Amino acid sequence: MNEAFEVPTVVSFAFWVASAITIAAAIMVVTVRDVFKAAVFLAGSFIGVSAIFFLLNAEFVGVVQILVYVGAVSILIAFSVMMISDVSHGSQPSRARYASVTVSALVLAAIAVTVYNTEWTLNSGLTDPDAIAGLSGTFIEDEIASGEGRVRDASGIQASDSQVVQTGVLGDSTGTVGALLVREFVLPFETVGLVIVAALIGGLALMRPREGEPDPRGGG
Amino acid sequence: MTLENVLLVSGIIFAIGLYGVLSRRSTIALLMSLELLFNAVVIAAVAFSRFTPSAGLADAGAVTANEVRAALTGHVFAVLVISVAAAESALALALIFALYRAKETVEITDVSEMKR
Amino acid sequence: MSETILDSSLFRNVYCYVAGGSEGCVSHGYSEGFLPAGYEWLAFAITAAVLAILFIQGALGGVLALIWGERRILARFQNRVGPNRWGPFGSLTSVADAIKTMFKEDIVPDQADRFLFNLAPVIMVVPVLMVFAVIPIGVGTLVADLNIGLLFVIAITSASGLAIAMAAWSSANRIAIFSGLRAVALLVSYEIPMALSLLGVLMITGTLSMTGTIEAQDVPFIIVQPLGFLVFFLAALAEMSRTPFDLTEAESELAAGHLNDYSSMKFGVLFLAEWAATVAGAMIIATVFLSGWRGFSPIPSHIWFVGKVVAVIFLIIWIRATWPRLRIDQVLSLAWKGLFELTMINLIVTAILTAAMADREADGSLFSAGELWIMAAVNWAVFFPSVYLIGKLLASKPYEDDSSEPQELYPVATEEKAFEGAAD
Amino acid sequence: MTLKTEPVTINLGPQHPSTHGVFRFRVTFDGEQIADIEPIFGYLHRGSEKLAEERTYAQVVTLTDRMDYVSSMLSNQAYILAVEKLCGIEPSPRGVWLRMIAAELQRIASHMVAIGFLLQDLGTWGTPLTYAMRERESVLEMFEMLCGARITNSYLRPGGVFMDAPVEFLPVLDSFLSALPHRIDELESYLTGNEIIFARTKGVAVLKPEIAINASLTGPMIRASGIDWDLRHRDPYDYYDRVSFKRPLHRAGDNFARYWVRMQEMRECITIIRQCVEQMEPGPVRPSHDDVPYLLRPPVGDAYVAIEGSKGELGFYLVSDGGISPYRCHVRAPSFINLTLLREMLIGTLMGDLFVSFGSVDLNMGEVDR
Repeated sequence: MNEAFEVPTVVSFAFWVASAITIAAAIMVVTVRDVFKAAVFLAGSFIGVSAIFFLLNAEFVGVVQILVYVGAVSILIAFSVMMISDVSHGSQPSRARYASVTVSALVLAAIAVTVYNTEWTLNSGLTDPDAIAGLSGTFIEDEIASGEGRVRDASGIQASDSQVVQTGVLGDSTGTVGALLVREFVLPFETVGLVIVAALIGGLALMRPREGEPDPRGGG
Repeated sequence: MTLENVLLVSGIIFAIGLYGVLSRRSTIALLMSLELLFNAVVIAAVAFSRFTPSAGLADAGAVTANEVRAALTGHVFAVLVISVAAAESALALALIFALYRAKETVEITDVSEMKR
Repeated sequence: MSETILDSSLFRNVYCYVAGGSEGCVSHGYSEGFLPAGYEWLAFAITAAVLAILFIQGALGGVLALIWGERRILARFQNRVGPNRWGPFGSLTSVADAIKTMFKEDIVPDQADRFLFNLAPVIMVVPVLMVFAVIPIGVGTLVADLNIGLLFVIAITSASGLAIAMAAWSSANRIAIFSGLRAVALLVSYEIPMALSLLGVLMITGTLSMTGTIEAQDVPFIIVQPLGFLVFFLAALAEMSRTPFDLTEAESELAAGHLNDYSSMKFGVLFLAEWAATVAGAMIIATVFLSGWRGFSPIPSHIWFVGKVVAVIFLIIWIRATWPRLRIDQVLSLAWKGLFELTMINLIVTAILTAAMADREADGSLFSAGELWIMAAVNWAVFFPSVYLIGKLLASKPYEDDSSEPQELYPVATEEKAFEGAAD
Repeated sequence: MTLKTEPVTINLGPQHPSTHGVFRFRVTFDGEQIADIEPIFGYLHRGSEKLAEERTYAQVVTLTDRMDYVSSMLSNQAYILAVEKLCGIEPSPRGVWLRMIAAELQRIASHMVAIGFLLQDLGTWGTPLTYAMRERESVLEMFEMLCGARITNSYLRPGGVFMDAPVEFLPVLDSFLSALPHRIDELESYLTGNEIIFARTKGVAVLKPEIAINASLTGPMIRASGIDWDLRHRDPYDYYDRVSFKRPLHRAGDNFARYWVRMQEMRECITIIRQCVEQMEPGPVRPSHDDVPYLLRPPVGDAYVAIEGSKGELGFYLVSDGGISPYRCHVRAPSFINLTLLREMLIGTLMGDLFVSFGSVDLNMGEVDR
């Protein structure tokens, strides 16, 4: 074990609180009959998940989670519930409830067994001080532009003018995630853009006025 | 907070989502359960980023910047999954509206046309 | 994590006053504190509590001042006197109103969903107050200098749509539900131009931190990014649901929209959240586009910041006093057909300029003041034609045929008496 | 929005900030779009027509004040003209000029209220309203000089007016009339060029001329649809055949046209009043009590007189059985008749247009319900 990756007690405690909130809200989402209430609990669950992201040093993902899920998805679901009054009367669980519980429990058991029986390679097993500094300390990089430069622990070195002391990628993930998205993962990134455009066009095509229906006034 | 614990939480949320997908009849509730599944997967991805080193780091030898950055691959995947999930939910809601327009219902059991 | 929070000097001041001794404080010249070693977490909690109370009180005071100021300024626009009875120039009127609101009866409608009905004001007010934590109101005076400050602000404010939807739905009132539907459509639409307009600023500063954004503004970004400012300002008006985008509580249509069924302090909290959102929005505009607390030296930075915020708020009130409200379809088409295109133009131009001049300056900033002025010149050259074109595109169509044009008939009434005694 | 969603029926009013009193819509919305609309009124019904049967002809004047309380002079005028026709009274010239001045001033005040509240409905938070109300206030102050009352004037009498204008009245009137064009310009520069007002009002709630005629719309409503119908011109009463004025017409028939027509008509009111002041000569303001007694007993018969009220053709139909009070008094209230097209105007428009169109009709619940 090395100290750099040790989780402080406060963070650990906060994680359990966030997890409890998330799980409780998630259970409410799948059990509560009022679909609008379910959407609100879904938002609560999303916020809990984003708190977990923050505790896992993934600030960017956490903020994106709030922005996309709380700010858009759960609001759109609430919007749909308001528009379709059919669902506002409540949604009955189907007769396959017990079978569903069984399947879910089995899946959970499988996950738990797999998780606890696997020998994970952990960050806390790292010994190279440069690698540890690159992840959670401060480091200096030789050739910034290429990305192939050697990473050195900055804690003991006096940085020269040309060198930039960077925070470890787990300490300040936002810039690195951005760089990864447009360098190594540019192809998936563009693909996702295409997917979103396709979804946009698909949504418009589904919602466009049909033949014979009155043309709505204005845009929107 | 260890990797196992985070993965367990992720698994629990996945199981809850799975239960929702299997048991709910309303398509909107179904969509919400699907989002829970997505979230479970994203938590796992980010947890792996936080707790496990990327391939190059565990080996001996010089550490390059790319190897260090590769530790955040999980974050990148999380962002991609969230983006796709947003597109998916928008499209799903459009489908639900189309369904409601055509059938006047959003209950999934009422729209099984193939059975008849 | 605690290191980044400690970096903001306000937090450090309070924390070190309480805790003393610890490593980060000694290096900054603090000696003993009240608490023995090992109780840093308690110091942390105390500091957080103190700052939270301080900032919430600050926000509350700002809101009360804003309400009074808005009423006075609106009155001035409308040839009226405005509140002038309670306190000097009526400045205590808002306090009196707040006290009156507190003592009113708390009514929950019979058909309301109590859980959501009670939860909605909380969901509404918490994100807005959280925004205040990341805004530097003077040199080093902020609670938390998050490295994702700007994104945090955009993300956290997006929750208000959910709160309005909750308030609307739980009231079991159809007029309120209209308000909720409008709020959702409006907020989701305007989040996109809002976030995209900040992207131009982001390209120039290279940081999401509020402090970094201010430090990069050798030239205020309202000059460097005119399109970005225009779009962000309009989108912020929409997010705060201020005129001309105040559709959620369009008084002449929906009475008070989602606020219809709220009374007493729940109404007060919802109301507070909306006005606090206005203050927060003005603060963000002042920070991102008006170079925040920067100014000339004899005047302290806090005064500069407050002055800029007041200027933005005055502009907002001016708009409220003079502009009519847009219709929902016009609001949405403005977002998608107008502001979205403008941000795209802004992004393309800024990206080209950034790429052309991207080299780190000696002082560590991405662009020198001279380069910012070049950017400003190009951006203003783009600003006028693009705003003109988009404006032409969105402008209301003139009447199609000439016959629709108005006319005035001249003949004297007696000369052309076509009908004889129609009344007999 | 073309989502085929469940229509929502909402009661807007009678307690609603922009129903101009106590009016009630039962609106069925499909999304934001109005699918069906049913106007429901009667919340301000006070039985004025029935009450008139219990009062003498002179007392009924006070009832007419309270019908259209934002243009009571015009209600007075219509009623008085009907009484004069019923009894065959020849009015005094100075009284007629004075009541024409009063009527045109009232028209300015009424149009100011209409425009102010139309823009209030557009969401301007009262600024144009306060500007418009300032002009109305000047008019009301002049009414106070004329008769001592501001709103419920009861200024007119059979054969003329209650009393002559005080000596201070004409200078005040003159300064008001010279200031008013600038005030109207000010209001217009603030409003007529405003893009948001264009966008909100142009092409909304269009009334075709044929429909407008079929529904017997009158006043600014029909002139905004391009029909040159002004009773002051078509069927001159009082001395309107001795004054010349323009009749602003707009052919679009939408909310903007109705706003524009009212705006221009106020300018014409100024020229009419100036001509009245020029042609007015000294003399009695009403016939002596020997000719027209307090207690009128008109001969058996009936009379209908319609004037161009601020909202349209305002007609009074009086039936006399030879007694001291009317046997029957019926009012053709323009607000009421103009409301009949609300359904045709509003179906298919959005919720935001509902109250703007409603405001552009310029109705007064006191007159609709009577």
